[in-house]
Parts: sequence; structure tokens; C-alpha cells
Amino acid sequence: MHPLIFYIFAALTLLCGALVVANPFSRNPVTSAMFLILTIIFMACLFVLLHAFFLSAVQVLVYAGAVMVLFVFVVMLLDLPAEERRKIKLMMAGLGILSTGVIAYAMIRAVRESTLRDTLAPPTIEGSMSAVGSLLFTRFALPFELLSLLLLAAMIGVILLSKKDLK
Amino acid sequence: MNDLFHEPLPNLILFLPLLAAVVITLFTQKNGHLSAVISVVAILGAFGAAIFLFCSRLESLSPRDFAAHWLTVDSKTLGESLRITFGFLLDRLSLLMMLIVTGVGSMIHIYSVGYMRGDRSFGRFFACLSFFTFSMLGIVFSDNFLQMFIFWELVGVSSYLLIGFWYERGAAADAAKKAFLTNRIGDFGFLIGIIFVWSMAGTLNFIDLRNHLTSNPVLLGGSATAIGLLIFCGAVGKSAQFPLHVWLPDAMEGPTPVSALIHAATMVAAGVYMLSRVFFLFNETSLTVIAWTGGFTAIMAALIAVQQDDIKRILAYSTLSQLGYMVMAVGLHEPPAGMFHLATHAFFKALLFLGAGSVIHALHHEQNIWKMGRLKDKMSITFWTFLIGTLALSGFPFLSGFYSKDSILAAAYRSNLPLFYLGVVVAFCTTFYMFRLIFVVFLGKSKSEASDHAHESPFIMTGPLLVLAVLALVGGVIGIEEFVIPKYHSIQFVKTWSERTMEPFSVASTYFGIGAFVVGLALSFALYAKAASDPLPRALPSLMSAMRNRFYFDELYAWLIAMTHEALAEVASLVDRWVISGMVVRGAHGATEFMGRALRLLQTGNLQTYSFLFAAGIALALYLMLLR
Amino acid sequence: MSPLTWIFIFPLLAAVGIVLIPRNYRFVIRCVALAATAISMLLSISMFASFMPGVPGFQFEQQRAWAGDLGISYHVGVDGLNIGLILMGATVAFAAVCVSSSIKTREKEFYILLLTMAGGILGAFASLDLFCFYFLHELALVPTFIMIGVWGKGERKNYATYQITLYLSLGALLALLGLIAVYLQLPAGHRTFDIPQIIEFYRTHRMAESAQRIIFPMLLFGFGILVSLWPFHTWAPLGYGSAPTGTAMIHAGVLKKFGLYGLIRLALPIMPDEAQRWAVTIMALSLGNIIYCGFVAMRQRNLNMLIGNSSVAHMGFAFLGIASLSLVGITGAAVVMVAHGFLAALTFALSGYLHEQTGTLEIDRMGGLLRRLPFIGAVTIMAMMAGCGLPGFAGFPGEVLSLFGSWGRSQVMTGVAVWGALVIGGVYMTRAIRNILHGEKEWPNILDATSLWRRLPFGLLLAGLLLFGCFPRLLTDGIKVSVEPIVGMAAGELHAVKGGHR
Amino acid sequence: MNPIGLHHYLVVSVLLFCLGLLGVIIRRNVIVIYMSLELMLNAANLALVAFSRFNDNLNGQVMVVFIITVAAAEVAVGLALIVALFRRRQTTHVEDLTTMRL
Amino acid sequence: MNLALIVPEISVVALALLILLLDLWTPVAAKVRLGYLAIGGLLLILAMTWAHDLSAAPAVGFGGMFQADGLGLFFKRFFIIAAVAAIALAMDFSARIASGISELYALMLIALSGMMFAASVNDLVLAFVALELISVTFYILVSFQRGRLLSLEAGVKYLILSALSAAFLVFGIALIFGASGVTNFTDLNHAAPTLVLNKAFWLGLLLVLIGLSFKIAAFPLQMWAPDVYQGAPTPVTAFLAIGSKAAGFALALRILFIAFPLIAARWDKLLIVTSGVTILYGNLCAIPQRSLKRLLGYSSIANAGYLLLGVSAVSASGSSAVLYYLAGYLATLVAVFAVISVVGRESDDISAFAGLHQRSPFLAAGMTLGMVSLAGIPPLAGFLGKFLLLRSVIDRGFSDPAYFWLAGVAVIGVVISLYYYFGVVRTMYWQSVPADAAPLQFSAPMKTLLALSVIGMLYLGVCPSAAFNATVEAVKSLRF
Repeated sequence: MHPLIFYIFAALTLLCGALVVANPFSRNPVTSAMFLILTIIFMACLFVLLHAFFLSAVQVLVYAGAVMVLFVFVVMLLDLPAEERRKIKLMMAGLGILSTGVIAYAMIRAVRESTLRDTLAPPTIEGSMSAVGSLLFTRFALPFELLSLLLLAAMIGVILLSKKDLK
Repeated sequence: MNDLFHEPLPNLILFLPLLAAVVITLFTQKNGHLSAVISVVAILGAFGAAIFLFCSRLESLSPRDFAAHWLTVDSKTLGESLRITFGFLLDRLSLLMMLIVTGVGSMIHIYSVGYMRGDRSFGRFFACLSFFTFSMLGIVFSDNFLQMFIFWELVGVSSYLLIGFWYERGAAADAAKKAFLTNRIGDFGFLIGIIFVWSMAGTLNFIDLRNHLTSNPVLLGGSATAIGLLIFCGAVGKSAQFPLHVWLPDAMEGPTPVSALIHAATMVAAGVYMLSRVFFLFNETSLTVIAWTGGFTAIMAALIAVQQDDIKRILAYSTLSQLGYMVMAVGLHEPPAGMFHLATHAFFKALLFLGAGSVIHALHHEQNIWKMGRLKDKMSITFWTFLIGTLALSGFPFLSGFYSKDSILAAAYRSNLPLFYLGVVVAFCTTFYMFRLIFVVFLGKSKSEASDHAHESPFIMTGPLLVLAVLALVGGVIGIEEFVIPKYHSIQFVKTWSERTMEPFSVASTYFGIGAFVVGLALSFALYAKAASDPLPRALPSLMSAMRNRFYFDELYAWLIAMTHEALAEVASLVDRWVISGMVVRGAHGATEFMGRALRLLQTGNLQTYSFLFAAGIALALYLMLLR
Repeated sequence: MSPLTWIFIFPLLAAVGIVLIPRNYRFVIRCVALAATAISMLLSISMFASFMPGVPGFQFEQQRAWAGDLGISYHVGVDGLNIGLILMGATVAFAAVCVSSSIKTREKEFYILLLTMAGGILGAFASLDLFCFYFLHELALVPTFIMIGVWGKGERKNYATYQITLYLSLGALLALLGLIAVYLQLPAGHRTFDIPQIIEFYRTHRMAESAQRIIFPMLLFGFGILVSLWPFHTWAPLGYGSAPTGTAMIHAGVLKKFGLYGLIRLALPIMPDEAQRWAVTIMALSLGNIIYCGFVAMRQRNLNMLIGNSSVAHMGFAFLGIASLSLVGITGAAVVMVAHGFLAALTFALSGYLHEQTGTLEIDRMGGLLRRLPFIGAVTIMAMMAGCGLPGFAGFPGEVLSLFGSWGRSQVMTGVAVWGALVIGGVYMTRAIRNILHGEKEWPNILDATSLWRRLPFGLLLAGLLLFGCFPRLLTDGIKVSVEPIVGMAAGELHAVKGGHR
Repeated sequence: MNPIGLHHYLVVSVLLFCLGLLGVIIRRNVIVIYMSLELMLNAANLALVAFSRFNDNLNGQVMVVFIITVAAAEVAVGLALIVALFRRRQTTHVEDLTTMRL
Repeated sequence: MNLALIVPEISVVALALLILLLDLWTPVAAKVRLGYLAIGGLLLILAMTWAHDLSAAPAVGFGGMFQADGLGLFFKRFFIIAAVAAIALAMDFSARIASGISELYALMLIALSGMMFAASVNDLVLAFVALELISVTFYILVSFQRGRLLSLEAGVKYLILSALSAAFLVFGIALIFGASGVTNFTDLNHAAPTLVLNKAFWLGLLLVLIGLSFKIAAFPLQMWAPDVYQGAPTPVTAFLAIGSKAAGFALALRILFIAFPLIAARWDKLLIVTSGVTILYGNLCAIPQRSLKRLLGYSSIANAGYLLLGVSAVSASGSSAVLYYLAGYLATLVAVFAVISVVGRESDDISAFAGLHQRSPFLAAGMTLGMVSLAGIPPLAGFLGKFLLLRSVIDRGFSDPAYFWLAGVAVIGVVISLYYYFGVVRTMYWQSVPADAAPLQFSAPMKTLLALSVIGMLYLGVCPSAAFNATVEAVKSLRF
């Protein structure tokens, strides 16, 4: 596998990610959502490079497909206007960038200075659906079941929150 | 040490007046006459017991000390020991003093019944009087320093109560306060001295101390002078020596019997008594200081007395001056002479005060001598007794004061000539101002309405005058001096009456004294026999105004106190208000609250701020943990 | 059960009992409060009478398991050091309930809190377990704050409440840190909050110097704040000036002694090195109390502020005695504690009475009261005199012993303290008498305390002052025996006791 | 060019994470903020998958499944909440959500 | 799999589902009474937990993910009691919710089950899922009064910030997983010696702790607490303040002292600083506060700081003190929230409490005791809790003076806190009742709740033995 593929997808992922956060041309939430979808898709490509085939599919289906559609749907439903530019607080933004920069710097340094297994061993396991699935139902059965509870709670919550009868 | 209650008599003498005071305070205060009776009976009982005790002890006069532990804090393991007893030390000194206090006291109690009749707080007066007697007797009997200090303070407070007896009058209340506080300043030195003595000698008992000092004369080491002077401070306060003399004249605001009892006969004598009691503690240096202090007080007070117009103030300054004599005697190594003078002074000065009281009583509380005059005819008993007192005080030969004053002058003549001459001048002044008083008040012309209508006081007041007059007449020759000088273990009055009477005339100093008397009398007669107002201020304006104004001591002290205590108090108060409770306490409080309000501004309610602060906090944590 | 338990439980039980009484049964509430404190006073008197002063160790001891796993047990007992405090405390509590008849609003709550205060502090003094000691004190402390806030007087009462709350809590917590540290300094097998055991341990072992250096200042300043050690004193006059009478009596009289008691009982014996090192500093600070607060008292125009400042000044003598680290001095400090308890309670009771009658506490607006109030006036004079160290009142032996004790440590400072005791104290007390009682002002509408019932509290407190003033051995004989080992431990090997040996 | 190692993925992941964080900080529309949060979660996912691959261990991938599911549920609830809020306030801007402050 | 291990959790979930089901057949008016069912069921489950033998060795199940031990049991009981109180408060609160009271119960029960799982977590994955279960349920609970703008606003804030913290948590878990290759606490503990020097691991653990600091409302993620506490419905605030915070501590204790005791000992400085800053922040900000619930939000931050004292001591006594303090905090907060829920119907501004003493002495007394206990004054639970916490901190102080400074900061914090706690008491006792004050409705369950919590405070303050022993037993499964 050529490193270039990685670099291309990584660059695209980061670029689209950056455009989600700060698009110089548009502050429309829809644009952000669209770039988020792109980010997710490029990331799915990176997953593929990492042999996580099942996850890459899930990423595209669930994230790009379901979650993001929900976002776009809500944005459309609410018919949100773009953020007004004039309100941006430079000081706030500057400080935000500064502290984010510190965090990024610290994290990258920490990662670079640490001893991690960095050589790519020949894959013994593939992130296939069956492999992940069997783990899910054996070792991770308890959190998995808990997830169902979480979804139940979310369901109740969404129903309650969207009920019309406001008081 | 013997058991305290083994011997009932001293206990009886001491506690009878206290009992009277307590009973009156608690039960009979409302009933003035009953209170008076209780009080008088108590002191007469005490006097009787005192005479009995005196007679029973005449046979063997070695000091006897019996006591109970009052406060004992000691530990063998720690090597600390503070034993304070409550005891009775019976020796010549205390027996004599006991007689004076109870005897003169009895007279004054009786006199008071007449003098204070009709006062709203008749009962309270006698309670205070009895309480004072108790305190004074406590000093007399004390066998150790701290006990003495305790009663010393009690005397102070009872004099406070008596001076301020008419507390509605601002002047009286102020005078009481002043007397108390001035005494306290003296006590300050006294207490430090006591602590000092204890820390050096380990005991406070007089007999023990004397024994320690006898066996080891350098026991006090280099501190001897300091200790001596500190102890002397007590006497300076109580006996109103310079520079703490200012309270005594003001104390004349109290009822006159009080002035007689406290400020003439007993309380002010306590200082001299104490000095005699602990004479063994003083070294040369401190004795010199004592002598000069006494001498200076004597002359200063005598000079001031010359220009006073208030009958009681004249007597008060006279008292100061005589106390100076006594202190000087102690300083001249002659405590017996001091005690002798103390005893005779008690007789005649009490007499004079009571006489003055009688006058004041008759004139409805008029005290200015220039508004009296010609009282001789209207108040003959008062006049004659007063005259006897004056003569005794002035050292008229063969009267009591003559002998006691003479023994002091003789002592000065022997050891310190400057002080001797000073003493003679004082004697001259004494005669001068006393006869000024006699001439203006009793002789001459009547100078006011009141003095025209004056009449003699009742017998209950004149009776004590007569008794005291007798004592003032013969006090010098009954052997007091011999009694005080502890030469013998039992009293053997070796001298005959005539020996005693004639003894002074063998010494040169005596003639100086008589000379001073004659000159003083003559000068006084010349100036005041016919005067309607004082001629001296016109003659010597500045000196006289200084004397009239008591050499500005009060003003000086007022200034001193304002500069020191008031200023310090003001500073402390300001510091307390502005620095400690202001800056520090309120500051800390304010800063905390300010920080709270400032920090709270972070809580803008805006998600953006929150997430930024989250990030900042995380950045900080990462920086600290990973990058540093 | 030990009578000690009953002494402090009775007021607490009564407090609980009053909770159950309907609020309009005012008379019943007051009777319950009176009965409870009277019983505990009588018990304490009988205990005092049967106490054997010469015997070392604790008497009337009682120990029960409480929270053994935490090293806490219920342990009460008295020796010479605290028996006087308990007697004083119980008397003051009764007197405080007596004078509280002037409280007319929310009596129920008032008595609940007052009884909690009384019971709590009596328990604290009876406790021989550090935890209970602190716990019960804190229990007594908190009602103070509320009472000042609710029933206080003067326009500054809110500020006073806050200041006293924050200040005293800071002190108490600092002391708590120190007490916990003491506990933790014990080696694992010996960890206990039992005071006798702790002291016994340090009799044979020496606490590490490094630990002493941390713990001693914590205890000193923690307790010091509670006792209004200069310069942490500003809460006291202000707080007392605003507090209702009963509260001020119990707090100034009894509660405040907690810190001193703790210092003597615990800090000195177990941390001798630091005690020696700090002694001169404590002495200097005590002069701050005696002289500085004396001066401040001279300037006060408000009676309660004056009394408050003088009360602070008196605490200086206790500190002076403690700083001497000598048997005489600490005995003196212990006597001062008892004496000042009676005295402070008495003076606050009096100022409460005067305030009630005249409606003011401004000294300038009083004057001439003695004529209309012969009884109260006489008691006031006596109290003021006791306040400036007059012999015959209990303060005198205490102060004198403190001074005797401290002489060996610093002659100059002792001298200055004597000045404070005799002169400065005299100045403000006689000035107060002059301005309040003497003079010619007429007061047509005020009443003296004539009934026996109204006189009782004053009489009791005065009796306490006089009794221990005339017969100090009633206290000192016991105190001496209890203080001796403390001083022995505090002296360590250094044996720094100077003066007073033959 | 060096072979692509774990660090490369991690740097991408960290950068993406911080981009998301930046978005949370500087954007004012709640929905966009929410999207930025999804970006952060995705960054974590990327790291997990990379670790999973380089550690030769599927646990990381399972974790990603959980994260995606949780995120989905969260998004559902969150969006419902935002819609409910919008109905009341007609806004999704954070500046307008400061009724409670200080 | 060993289902017996999770019987209490299963029972709670079953109870939640049962309520959801019964809701369908219950008439609207009677739905509130489902609360009794929930409470009864919970009490039954609570009683059931005593069937477990504490002395038995910790039992691990579900692929090593779940560890039933003393600590877990302690926290489970704690959470159940908290939930009982929250549901009781909710029953009283029902009048102010448009509909869905039974869903409220059910969601509380689901959150409870999440907390109970969190109490026994032995794996980072389960920890994440359990935490998210709690979080997601609380998003809904916080915004439950969706007719009230404040509630919705609080919900959104809680949502965004919680998600943000979750992102950090997840990234941290990823890094830990990456550095070690495992997520199980037992395995991590074995791997710890090799991880000590690994910066990526440090970063991971740090991020995980930061994520947890959100739940416990400690620095640096403490800002949300006042806003959310103020906006959320009172029963939810109570549950959030007690349950959610305790869940955070349960996880923190497990991660620090089961997974990484070695590292925890090295990170004591971090914990000290966090604790100190949190205490000061919470207390200082609370001073000028007028809204009582908001005040409790700040107070909750301060209390998180106090609790961190015990964590930072890195010792068994410290951790047991944390548990004891939490227990006392539970009793105290229940009393406080019970009063708020009765009095603060119209407004939670402190002025609503003016003269409460005259309106209801019982409520005023309950509130006073609560404030006194929060302020840490005997004889109530708060005092003993703080006492134990300080004890554990000072114990370390002799080897590291920084702990003495921390204790000093804690003391200053307590003193500052007195200022505002007494402000509340003051308002109740010496301000007059507002003229328009409506009469207070005070239902029997609330009375019982208040009485019980007061008894609890007193019990924990006066008879500490039993509870203290329980905490000592509970922390035996932690390593130091």
C-alpha cells in the first residue's frame, strides 16, 4: 500500500473537518453538515486502510447515512439562518485557538514521545463483521446489552421531548 | 507557723469590722441608725480587743507569726514554690499600729454618727467605714508581702468608695477615681517589687525574709536597689509622696470624717508603716532616695499649704508634708522616729480634721477659710481642741508633735544636714500656715453670713475631739517611741515621765525646731491676725500663684497622661478600628467577596465561554502534566 | 453514670424537650430551662464539694465505647484543671437562663439554643476524648452565631454575626486540623483520641520536632483565635456587643475558655520543644491583649464594647501564665479562666440589665445610675473592681499567679503586664463607673433589681467571684496537682523554670 | 516516503479532535457545535481503529461500535432537545441561551 | 457469564420496564402513585443487597468487565437510596410536569441502573457505556420540564458540555487502549509498571480523569453545575447532585485505585491542585449567590473539592472518608432539596425563603440542619465527613507538606462556605415573610423524607461506627 493513499485521505479528512468548523465562505449549518458527511466518508476510507472493513461500512451507513441525515433534517426543519459574522468575538476566538493549539501541541508531543507499537505487523485479524460481531456478543455482551437500555432511554426521551403538549 | 485560729483575739479585731460591713451591706443598709450602731459597736469591740491583746502581749514581745495557707503553689519536682499565707504578725510595730487604727478609728466612727446624720446613705457610709477599718487592720497584721498587697488594694478601694461617697457630685467622683488610679500607679511598682523579691528570695514572709537577709546579706545582689525602690513605689502611692501626691488634696471631696480617718490617721500612714515593716530590705541607695523624696514632699506640700484657701486642703497639704517627714525619717535609718511621728500625727491630724469637720458642719459645708472667722466664741470646744491640734502639729514644746518631730529632726541632724535644714524650714512653714488657719478661721472678724450663725456641734462630735485632744497633748510622753524601738524583748519603760519630757532638750536640733515654731507663729500673726484676705499674693505674685496652683502638678500630669495614655489609647483604638478590624479583617472579608464576585463573572451562562474555559483548563492541565 | 454526664446531658435533654413543647407555653419552657440548668449547677456544686483536690489523676471518670474504630470513645472525667471550669460553667449557664427573662420573642428557639450552648460546652470541658472535646465545643459554638443574628442588638449585629462566625470557625477548624494532626502523630498501634492516653504516650515518647513545628502553631493560633488572642481579637468586642445577654454570658464566660483549656491540657505537655520556642512570642502577644486591648477599651464609648475589650484584655493574663510554662503561671492561667468566667458573665448580665432599663449602651448617655439602682450599681462597681484585679475577687489570685510565673521568663514584659493589670485596667474600669454610675443625671423611670429572683443570677456569679477570690486554694490545690505533670512535660529536659526556688 | 505508522494516524486523529474542539469553542450555533462534537468523537474512533490495528487487537473496533451507537442515541436526544428549545426560543444560538448566568 | 452478579441491576431495569408497561393501563390521575411502586421495589432491591456476603472475595464476571465487590455494593446501596429520595421528590413534583410522570420514574430507574453498573465497572468500555447511559438519561431528565425555558436551556448546556467531556473521555480511553492494548482494569493494573513512563498513556489517563471531572463537577469541568442545577427540575437536580456525582467518584476511585494505583500515587500533586482549586472556586463563587439551587450548584462544586481531598490522599482512609462524606452528603442534600421542592415552587430565589421559620418551623429547621451539615458543623453528618477527609489529608501531610496547605485551603473554604450557608439560615430566621406568600403544601411523603434525612444526618454525625466500618470494608477492594 502506498503511503500516498494515506496522505491523500488524511488530508481530505482534515480539510473537510476544518471546513465543518470554519468555512471561510459559508457559515450555513447545512454546509457544515455536508462537510461533516464528507469527513466521515473519508475517514471510512482511512478505516479501510486500517483493515476495519466492518467499521468503515458502519461509519458510512450509520454515521453518514443516519446520524448526519438527522442533522440535515433538523437543520432544514428549523430553517436556521447562517451565523452572523459580525458577532464573532476575536478575543474569544483567539484564546480558543490558543488553548486548542496548546492542547494539540501537548497531545501530539505526548503521542510522539511515547513508546507505542508502531510497526505494522501482518494482520492476523481482520475487522470483519463476523469477528467484531462475535466479540460483541461474547466478551462485550454486558455493555452491548446496556446499549440497548441506552437506546430505550433515548427513545423515551425523544418521544417525550418532541411531544407537542407544551405546558 | 501556728494555726490561724489558735489565737482568737487578732481574728476578732480584724474580722469584727468586716462582719459589720457585711451585715450592714446585706441586711441593715436601709436602717441607717442600726447600721451606725453596728459599725460603732464593731470598732469599739475591736478596740477593746486590741487593748486586751496589747496588754496580754506586753510581757513577751518577740514577734509572733501565725498563719494559714491562703494560696500555695509548689512542687518539689519542679523546684517551684509560691506559698502565700494569710497570717498575723504580732510585734511592736503591728501592735502599735493596731491600737492607732482601732483607737483613732473608734473616735472617728463615733464622730461620724453626728457628722453624717441625715445623709441619705447613712448605712452605706458606715459599711464603707467598717470595710476600710478591716482593710487597714489587714495591712497592719500582714505577715507577708502579698497579704499586705491584698489589703493594700482593699484599702485603696475602700478609700475610693469613701472619697466618692457623694458620687452625685462630679468632683467627688473624679477625686475618687484619681485617688484610686494614682494609688494604682504606686501599686504597680509595689507589685513588681514583690514579685522581684519572691523571685530572688523565694519567700514573701517578712520574718523569713529578714532571716534570709540576715544570714545572707547579699541575697538580693545587684537588684537590691531596684527592689527597694519598687517597694518604695507602693509607699509613694499610698502615702502620697512626690510625685504621686496629687490625689490626696483632691480626696478632700469625701466627707470630713473620711478625710480624718483615711487621709490623716491611717491609710496614708500605711506607706510609712510598710516602709518600717520591710526596712531590712532597703540598702543605702534606696534609703537615700526615700529620704530625699520624703524631704522634698514635705517642703513642697508645706509651701503649697501656705496658699490654700480650703480648710480641708490646707490640712491635706499639711498631711502630705508630715508624711514627707515620716518617710524622710525612714530614709534616715530611723523608722521608729517615723512611726512615732505617725502615731502622734494620727492623734493631732485626726483631731484637726474632725475639728475642721465640725466647722464645716456648723457652716453648712462651707470650706473656704475666707468665709469663716470669729468662730472661737461660737464653737469653743472646737476651737480649743483645734488649737491643741495645731500646737501639737507645729511642734509646740511638750505637746506630742514636738517630741515626734524632734526625733526626726534629730535623726536628720545626725546623718544628713541638708535634710535637717529642710526639715526646719518645713517646721516653720507648718507653724505659719496652721496659724494662718487659726487666725483666719477662729479669730479675726466674721467674714460671712454663715459664720455669724454658726454654733457648736453636738457632743457626739465634740466628744471625740476632746479625747483626741488629750492624746495630742500627751501622746509624746507616754512612751510610744520607746515602745517602737525594739531594744528589749519585753516592755520595760526604763525612762520616767520626766526623763521623756526633758529628753529632747539635750540636743541642739530641738532648738532649731522651737525657733522655727516661734518665727512661724510670729510671721503668721503679723500677716493674718487681722487680715480679711490673703496679703501674700500681692507681695510675691508669681511664687504665690505657683503655690496656689500647687506648682501646676495636676496640669503637668494631665498633660502627661494625655500625651501618653490617651494618645496611646487613641492610637490603639485607631489601629484597632482601621488596621486590624478595618484593613485586615474587613480587608480579608472584602477581598474574599470581591474574588467571589469576580470569579462569578466567568459564569456567563454562555456555552461558548464554558467550552472555552473547559479547553483552557484542559490546556493548563496538559501543560502542567505533560509539557513542564 | 458519672455526675459529669448528667451535668451536661441535662441541658441538652432539656433542649430536646423544649422542642416538643408548644411555643405558646412560654412559662413552661422557661421553667424547663431553669430546672435543667439549676440541676446541673447543683450537681456541679455537689461534685465540686466531693472532689478530692490533692489526688492526682481524674475523678468521676466514665468511659464508654463510642466509635472505637475511629479511636473515639465517650470519656469524661475531671481533675483540678477542669472541675472549676465545670462549676463555673454550670453556674453561668443557670445565671444566663435566669437573666434571659428579658427575651420576649421566639423564646422557644432561644432556650433551645441557649441550652445547647450550655450543655455543649459543659460536655466539652468534661470530655477526656479529643473528638468529643472538639465536637461538643462546636455544638456549643454554632448556636452563638444564630443567637447573635436573631436576638442580637445594635445596628452592627449582622456584621458582628458574620465576623464572629467566620472568625471562630476559622479558629475552630485550625484547631481541628491540629487535633487531627496530634492524633495522626501517634504511631499506628497507639492511635486514639483519648486525652489521658495521648498524654501518657508522650510522657515516654517525644513528638518529632518537625511535626511539632507544624502542629503547635496550628493549635496555638486555632485556640488563640477562639480565645481572642491578639491580634485575632476583633470579633470579641463586636460580637459580645451585639449578642443577647445570655449568649454573651455563656460565650464570653464559658465557651471562650475552651481554647485556653485545650492549650494547657494538650498542646503544652505533648509539644514541649515548640512550647518553649513559642513561649516568648505568646508572651508578647499576651501583652497585645493586656496593653493594646486595654488601651482600646479606654477609648470605647459603648459599654458592651468596653466590657468586650476588657474581657479580651483579661485573656492576656491567661496567655501570660501559659507562656510562663511554670507551675505558678499556668496555675494562675487556670484560675484566671474560672475567675474570668464568672466575671465576664456578671458584667454582661449587668450590661444587659442596664440596657434593658436605660435602653442604651452608650456610656455618654448614662450616668448617675447608682442612685436609682443601688443593688445593680453596687454589683456593677464590684464587677468593675473585680475587672481591674481587686483582691477578694477571683481574678486577683489568677492574675497575680500569672504574673509571678511569667516573671521568670521576661521581667520587662511582666512589668508591662503589671502596668496593664493595675493601671490601664483601673483607668477604664473607674472611668466606666464614673460615667455610668456616678454623676448627677436623673433617671425617673428605671427600676432596680429588687426581687430575689432577679437578684439571684447576680448574687450567684458574685458569690463565685468572692468565694474563689477569698479562698483560692479551693481551686489551686486541685489545679496545682493537675498542672504539675503538664509543666513537667512542657519543661522537657530543658527545665527552663526560673525564679521561685529557694 | 516513510511507511505509514501508527503515529501518522494518531496525528490525524489528534488534529481532527482539536479541530472539533475548536469548533465547539468558536461556533455559536448549537447544531454546528454538536456537529463539531461528532467530529471529536470521530477523531477518537480513528485513533481507536488505528490502535486496534497496530495492537493487533479487535477490542478497539468493538469500542468504536459502542461509540457510534452511543453517538447516534445522543444525537437523537440532543436534536430533539434542540428542536424543543427552538420551538420555545426560535433560536439555536448560544448567546441567546443565557437566561441562567452568574 | 454470571447473571447472579447483576441481579440488583437487572431488578432495577425490570422495575423500570414494569413501570413503563403499567403506565399504559394506569389512569392519568393515578400515575403519580406508580412512584410508590418504584420506591417499594427499590426498597425491596435494597433489602436484597444485604443478601450478598461482603466478606466474600470480589467476584468478577462478564469477561472481566464487571466486578462485584464491597465498593460496588456500597455504591449500589447509596444509589438506590438516592433514587428513592429522588423519586419521592418527583412524586411531590409531579404537579409541575405536564405529563410523563411515569416516564420520569422509569428514566430515573434507568439512570440508577447505569449508576449501579458504574459502581461495579472493571473495564473502560463498560465504564464508558455506563457513563453514557447516565448522561443520556440525564439529558432527558434535566430538560424534563420542557415547558420551562430554564429546564430546556439547562438541558442543552448539559448536553453539549457532557458530550464534550465524553469526547475527552473517549479519546483518553483510546489512548490508554493504544498504549496498553487492553481496557480491563485488572489487565491495566498488570500493565501499569510498563506504562508509567509512557506519555501517551499519561495523556490518556489524564483525559479520562478530565472526562470524569465533568461528572463530579470538579475543576476544570465544573462550570456547568450552577446553570444546570438551577434549570433542572428539583428532583432531577437532587439526583444529579447526589447520584451522578457519586457515580463519578465511584468510577474515579475504581480507575485510580484499582486500575492505576501506581500512577495515582505519583499524581498526588495533580489531585491536590484540582481539589484545592475546586474548593476555592465553588466557595468563592457561591458567596454572592441569590438563587438557592444555583447556590447549591456552587456548593456542589465545593463539595466535589472536599471529596477530592480524600481521593488526593491516595490512601485507604482517604477513600473511606470519601464514601463516608458521600453518605452524609446524601442525607444532607435530600433534606435540602426536600425543603426547596416544597418552598421553592414559585421561585428558588433565597428571598422565597424569607421568614420560612414563621411559615413552617419544621421546614426551616430541616433546611437549617441541612445547611449546618453542609457547613460541616457537629453534630451532623457533614462534620464527621469533613473530619475524616481532613484526617486522611493530614495523615499524608507529615510526609508531604503540600497536604497541609491543601488542608489549609479546605479550612478556608469551609469558613467561606459558612458565610453563604448562614446567609440562607439568616434569611429564614430573621427576615420577615413576604406579604404574598402562599400557604405551604407539605405532603406526608415529603414530611417522612425530610424527617428520615434529618435522622440520617444525625445518625451519621453521632453514631459513626456502623457506617464508618461499612466504608472501611468497602474500600478494601481498592489498592494503594
